Amino acid sequence: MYSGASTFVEGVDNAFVFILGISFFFLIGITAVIILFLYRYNKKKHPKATQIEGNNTLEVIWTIIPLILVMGMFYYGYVGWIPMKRPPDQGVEITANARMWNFSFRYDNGRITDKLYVPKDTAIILHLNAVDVLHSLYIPAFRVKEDMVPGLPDNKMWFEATKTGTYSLFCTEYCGLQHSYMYSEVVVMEPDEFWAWYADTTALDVEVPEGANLVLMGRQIVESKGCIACHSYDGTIVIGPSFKGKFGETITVTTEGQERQIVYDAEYVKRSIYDPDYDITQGFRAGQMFSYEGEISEREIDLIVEFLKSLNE
Amino acid sequence: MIEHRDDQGAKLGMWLFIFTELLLFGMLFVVYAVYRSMHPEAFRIAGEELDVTLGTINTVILLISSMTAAMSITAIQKGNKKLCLQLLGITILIAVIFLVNKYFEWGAKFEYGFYPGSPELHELGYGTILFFGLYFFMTGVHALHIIIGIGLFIYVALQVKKDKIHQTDHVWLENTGLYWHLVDLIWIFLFPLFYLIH
Amino acid sequence: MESPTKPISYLDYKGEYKGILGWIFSTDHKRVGLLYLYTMLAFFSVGAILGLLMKIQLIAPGYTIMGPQTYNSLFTLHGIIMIFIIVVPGLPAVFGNFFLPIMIGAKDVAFPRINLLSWWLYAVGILIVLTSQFMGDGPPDTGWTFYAPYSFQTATNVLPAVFGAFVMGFSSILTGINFVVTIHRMRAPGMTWFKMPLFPWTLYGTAWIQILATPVIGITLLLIIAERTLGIGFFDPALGGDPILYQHLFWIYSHPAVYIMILPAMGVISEIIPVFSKKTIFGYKAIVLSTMAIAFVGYFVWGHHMFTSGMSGRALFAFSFLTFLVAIPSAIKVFNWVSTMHKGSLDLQTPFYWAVSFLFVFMIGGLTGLVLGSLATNVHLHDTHFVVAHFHFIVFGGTGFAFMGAVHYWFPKMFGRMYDANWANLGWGIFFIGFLALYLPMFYLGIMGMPRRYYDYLPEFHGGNIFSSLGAIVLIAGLMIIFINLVRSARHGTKISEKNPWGGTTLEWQVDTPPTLENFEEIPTITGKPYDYN
Amino acid sequence: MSEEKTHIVPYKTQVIVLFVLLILTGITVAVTRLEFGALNTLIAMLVAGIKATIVLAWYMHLKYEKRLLPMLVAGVVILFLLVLFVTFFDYSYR
Ligand code: HEA
Ligand code: HEA
Ligand code: HEC
Ligand code: CUA
Ligand SMILES: [Cu+2]
Repeated sequence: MYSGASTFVEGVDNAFVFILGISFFFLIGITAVIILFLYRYNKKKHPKATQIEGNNTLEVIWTIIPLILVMGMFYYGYVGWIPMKRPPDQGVEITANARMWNFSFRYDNGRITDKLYVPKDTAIILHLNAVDVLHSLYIPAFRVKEDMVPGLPDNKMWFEATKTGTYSLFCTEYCGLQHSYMYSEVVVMEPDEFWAWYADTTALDVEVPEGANLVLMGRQIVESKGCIACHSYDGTIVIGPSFKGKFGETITVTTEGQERQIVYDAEYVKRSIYDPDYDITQGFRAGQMFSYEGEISEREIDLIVEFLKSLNE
Repeated sequence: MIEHRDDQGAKLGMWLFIFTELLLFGMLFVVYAVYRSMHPEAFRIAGEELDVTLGTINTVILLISSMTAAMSITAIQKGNKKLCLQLLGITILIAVIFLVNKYFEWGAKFEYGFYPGSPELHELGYGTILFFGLYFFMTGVHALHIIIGIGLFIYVALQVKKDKIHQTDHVWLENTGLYWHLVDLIWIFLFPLFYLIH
Repeated sequence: MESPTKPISYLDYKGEYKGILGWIFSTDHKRVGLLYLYTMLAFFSVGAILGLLMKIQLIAPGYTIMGPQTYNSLFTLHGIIMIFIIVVPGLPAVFGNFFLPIMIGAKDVAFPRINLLSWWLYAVGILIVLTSQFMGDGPPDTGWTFYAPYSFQTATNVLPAVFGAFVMGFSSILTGINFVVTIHRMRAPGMTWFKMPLFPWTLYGTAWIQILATPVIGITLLLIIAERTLGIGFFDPALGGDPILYQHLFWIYSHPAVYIMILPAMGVISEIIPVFSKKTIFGYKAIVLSTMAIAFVGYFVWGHHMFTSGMSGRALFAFSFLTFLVAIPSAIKVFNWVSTMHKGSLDLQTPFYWAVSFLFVFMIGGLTGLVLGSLATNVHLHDTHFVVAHFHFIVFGGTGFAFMGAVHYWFPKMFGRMYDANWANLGWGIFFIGFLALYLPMFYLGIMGMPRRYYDYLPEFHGGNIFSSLGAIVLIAGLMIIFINLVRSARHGTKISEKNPWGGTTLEWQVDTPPTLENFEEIPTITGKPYDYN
Repeated sequence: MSEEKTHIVPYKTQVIVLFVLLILTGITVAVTRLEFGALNTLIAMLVAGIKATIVLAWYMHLKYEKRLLPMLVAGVVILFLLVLFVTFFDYSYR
C-alpha cells in the first residue's frame, strides 16, 4: 500500500485504511465479546439465563453509529474516486485497443505498440476501445481499472504515473479462452526519455532492411499481434484454423452463403486479415476473428505471408 | 393430499403470479425505454411503419374480450351456465381473431424484409434494428400469453360444462379471468409505445 | 379425517405409490423438502469437487492438471451449480418446505401440488443444465454471469445452460408464491404477524424477493436465448445494442438474489441462538424490521457490481451510497444476536458452533463487502480474487454455515435419529480451519492485483495460492467427516422419540418426532410470543 | 375457509367500463395526430395508465377486494417505477 506509483494511490489507499480500520475494530471487538460470552455465560457457569426482551435505546444507538461510520466510508471512497472521473484537458492521449487476446496502444503520431509506454508526471488519457467482447484494462500499481466496451462512445480513463519503472497491466473482464494471458506492461519513463522514444518514427511501419530474414520478421509480427492465440503452427486447432501447410492449397470456404473453392494465396490472407468474415473457412464460425484493418499494415501482411509460406515444409 | 379449499388464497396466489408477469414485461419496457431514449428519431420513423388501424382494431377487440371475460364471471356467480359458456366462447373467438390479425401484421413486415437479422433492417441503422427487435420480441411474448390464455379458457369452459366450475366454486374461472386482464393490461401499454410514437 | 389409531410418521406413510415413487410424487411438504435436500447434497458434492479441481489447477502457475478451456468451463459450471442449484433454492426449499408449515401451525403449504411441481421444474432445470456439458460444442465457458457479448459469441453450449437456469427460475417463483400465500392465509389461530417465529419471517422476505426479482432474470435469459438464436441485437454492439444494459438486467436480479441466499440463513441463526442460549431473542422487532429493510433496499443496489463497467458517474455515486445503507440492517442483526447471548445460559452443541462461526465469517464477508462498496477501493478490487474471497466468505461462509447449522439443528426432528456429536464437532473444527486457510489468502491476492477467472497467474502470486489450495484440502477432510457422519446417522443413528431434544420453544418442537403426516392432530391456538423462556 | 362473500359486478357496470375504455383508446389515437412534442408520449402513457387503473379496479375486481391487494399492486408498480428511475441514473448522465 501507498506505493506512490500514481497520483490516485493516496486517495484510494486512504479509503482502504479507513474502512479496514473500522472493520478490524468491529471484527475484533465483536469476536472478543462473543468469546467472552461463550466463557462467562457457559451453561456450567451460568445455569439460569436472565430474560431480556430488548432495549430500544440500544437499537437506536447501534443503528445511528454504524450509519455515521458507513457514511464516513462512503465519503472516503467518494473522495478517492472523484479525481479518476475528471480527466484534465491537457495530457498525452493514447488509444488503447483490446481484442481477443491482446492489447495494442496507438499514439497520436501513428505509432502502435503492444506495451504501454508513458512519461512520468504527465496526465495520460487513454481512449478505450474493444473490437469483439468486453475487456478491462487494469493497472494494479496505479489503482485504475475500466472496462473496454465495444461500441461505447467516449469511453476513457486517465492516470498520472509518479515513479518510473515497469508495472503489470491485466485484462480483468473475462473474455474467453486466453483471458488469463491477456497481459501487458506499462513502462513509465522520464519525460525526455519518453519524448525521444516517441519521436522515433522509424518504428512507424516495418522497415525491411536489406537481407533481413523475412520469415523471422513475419513470425515476430504474428506473435506480437496475438494471432497465435487462435492459430497454431503445428496443425492443432485452437479457435481458428492452423497455419500449418495451408499456403498455396485449395480450401473450401463459404462466401456470402455460397460454398466455393479458393486458393490460399497472398490475396486470400490479406482479405482474411482485413475482412475475416467475408470468407468463412469450412468448419469454423464467423464472428470470431475481427478485422485488423488499421492495425496491421500491408507491408506487414507481406511479411506474414512469407512466414506462412515457410510453414509448408 | 389434505383437501383444503381456500379461494382467497388461490386468488392471492394468482395475483402474485401476475406480479411476476408484470415485472417480466416491466423489464422489457425498461429495455424499450433505454433504447428509445438513445434513438428517439429512429424509433419515431420506425413506429410509422406499423399499421395503426390494425393496432387499433386489436386494441378494441381485446378490450371487448376483457369485458366478456369479466361478464362470464358475473354469469357464473348468478348461476347462468349457458350465458357463461357463450361469453367464454366469444372471448376465445376474439382471442383467435387477435392472433390472426397479428399473423397478417407480422407477415406484412416479413414481406417488406423487416425481420430480425434481415439485410434491409441493417441498412436502416441501429435504432431501427432495435425497434423491430423489440417489436417482434415483445409482441411475440405477448402473443404467447394470448395462446396460453386461449388454452386456459378452453379448459375452463370444459370444466363449466361438466359443472366442475359452478356458482359456488369458480376460482378457476376468476383466476383465468385475472390472467386474461393481465394480457389486456400489457397490450394497453404496448399499443401506444409501438404504434403511436410521435 | 383423523384416524383413531396413533398417526404414523411421514417417513413411514404409505400412499398411492411405493418406494421412490412415493417420494417423487408425494405432495407432502416434508417429503418435498427432503427431495430438495438430497438433490442439493448430490450437486453440492459435484460443485465442491469442481472447486477443488480449480484449486489444484491454481496451486502452481501454468498447466497443472487442465487446460484453459477446461478451467473456464469449470468455474462456469461451479458458479451455476453453486448459485442456481444450491444457495438460491437452498434453505427455503429444504428447511422452508419442511418447517415453515409446522412453525406457523399449518398442515401443509397452500398449494401442495404446485410445491411438488416446483421440485420437478428444479430437477428438469438441472438436467437441462447438465446436457450442456455433454453436447457437441463443449461445456459453456461464460462464467455464471453470462455477460454479453461474449455469451453469444462463444461457440460453446450456452443455450442449455441458460435455459436450464430459466426453468429453475420458475421453480423459485412458484416456491415464493407458495410461501407468501401460506404465511398470509394459514397461520394458526392467534399467531399474529408479530408472534411469528423469525425463520418464517425471513422466508417471507425471501419469498417476496423471489417473486419480484426472479422474473427479471427470466426475461434476461430469454433475451440471451433470442440473441443467440435470432441475432436480434438487444445487447450486440455491432447491431446497436448496449452490453451494459445486459449487466443492469442481470444484476437487477442477481443482487437481490444474494439476499435470497442470506436472509433465510439469518433466520436459521435467529432460531439457533436463542434456543442454545435458553433465552428469548433480543430485539425481535428490530430483527423483523431489518429483514424487510434488507429485502427492500437490496433491490436498488445492483449497480455496485458495475462500478467499472462504463456507467455514468452519477449512477456510481447513487449505487455506492445505497450499498452502504443496505449494510446497516445486517449490522443491526449481528448486534442483536450477540446481545441475545448476553446473560444467557449457553449450551455448546454442534448447531451452536455453526451459529457462532457463522457470525465470525459473516462479519468478515460483510465487512469486506463494505470495502467493495466503496467507489475508490472497488475500482482497484473489482474482478480480482478479493471479490472471490468476499463472496465465498459470505455465500459459503454465511449461507453454507447456516445450512450446516440448520442440518444439525433440525436433524433429530427430521429423521427421528441423533447424529454422533463428537464426529460432528470434529468435522466442524477441521472445516472451519480449512475454510479460513482457503479463503483468507484470496483477500491478499486480490489486494495485490490478481484478477479472477484467471487460469494462469504471474509467479508473484504463487505463495498465496499454495496456501489457499492446501486449505481446500483441509476443508475437504472436514466436509467428508461431516457428510459421512450425517449420512450414517440418518440410517443408523440412535433413535429418539423425544419431541424437544434442544428445549426449543417454536411449534416444530411441540409435534411428534419425526412429524406425522399431518403435523398436527389439532391445529394449536397460539397465545404467547415465540422464544418465550419464562 | 371460503367464508368471504364475493361481490357480483353487474353487467351494466361492465358495459359502461368498456365504453370508457374505448373512448380513452379513441383519445390516445386522436392525440397522436396532434403535435405536442415530448408531451405526446407523456399523454399516451397517462391515458394508458388511466386505462390500466380502470381495468385493474373493475375488471380485475380490485375495487371490491380488501385493502391488502390494492396495496400490493401499488407497491409493485412503485417498485417497477423506482427500478426504471434508478436505471436512468445511468442512461441520462452518460
Ligand atoms: C449471500 C450473498 C451475499 C451477501 C449477503 C452479500 C452482502 C454484501 N455484498 Fe456481496 N457479493 C456476493 C454475495 C453476497 N454479498 C456475490 C456472489 C458477489 C460476486 C458476484 C460475481 O461477480 O460473481 C458479490 C459481490 C459484491 C460486490 C461487487 C464486487 C465487484 O465485483 O466489484 C460488492 C460491491 O459493493 C458487494 C458488496 C456487498 C455488501 C456491502 C454487502 C452487505 O450486505 C454486507 C452487510 C454485512 C455487514 C456489514 C457485516 C455485519 C456487521 C457488522 C460486523 C457490524 C459493523 C458494521 C458496520 C460498522 C457497518 N458484494
Ligand atoms: C455456494 C456457493 C459456493 C461454494 C460453496 C463454493 C465452494 C468452493 N469454491 Fe467457489 N465460486 C462460487 C460459489 C461457491 N463456491 C461462485 C458463484 C463463483 C464464481 C464463478 C464465476 O466466476 O462465474 C466461484 C468461483 C470460484 C473460484 C474462482 C475461479 C476464478 O475466478 O478463477 C474458485 C477458485 O479457487 C473457487 C473455489 C472454490 C472451492 C475450492 C470451494 C470449496 O470450498 C468447496 C469445498 C468442498 C470440497 C473441497 C469438496 C468436499 C466434498 C466432497 C469430496 C464430497 C463428498 C460427498 C459425500 C460423501 C456425499 N470458486
Ligand atoms: C479470436 C481468435 C482469432 C485471432 C486473434 C486471429 N484469428 Fe485468424 N481466424 C480465426 C477464425 C475463427 C478463423 C476462421 C473463420 C474465418 O475464416 O473467418 C480465422 C481465419 C484466418 C485466416 C484464414 C485461414 C484459413 O485457413 O482459411 C487467416 C489467414 C487468418 N485468420 C490470419 C490471422 C492473423 C494474421 C491474425 C493475427 C494478426 C489472426 N488471424 C488472429 C480466429 C482468429
Ligand atoms: Cu480480455 Cu479478459
Ligand atoms: Cu451485490
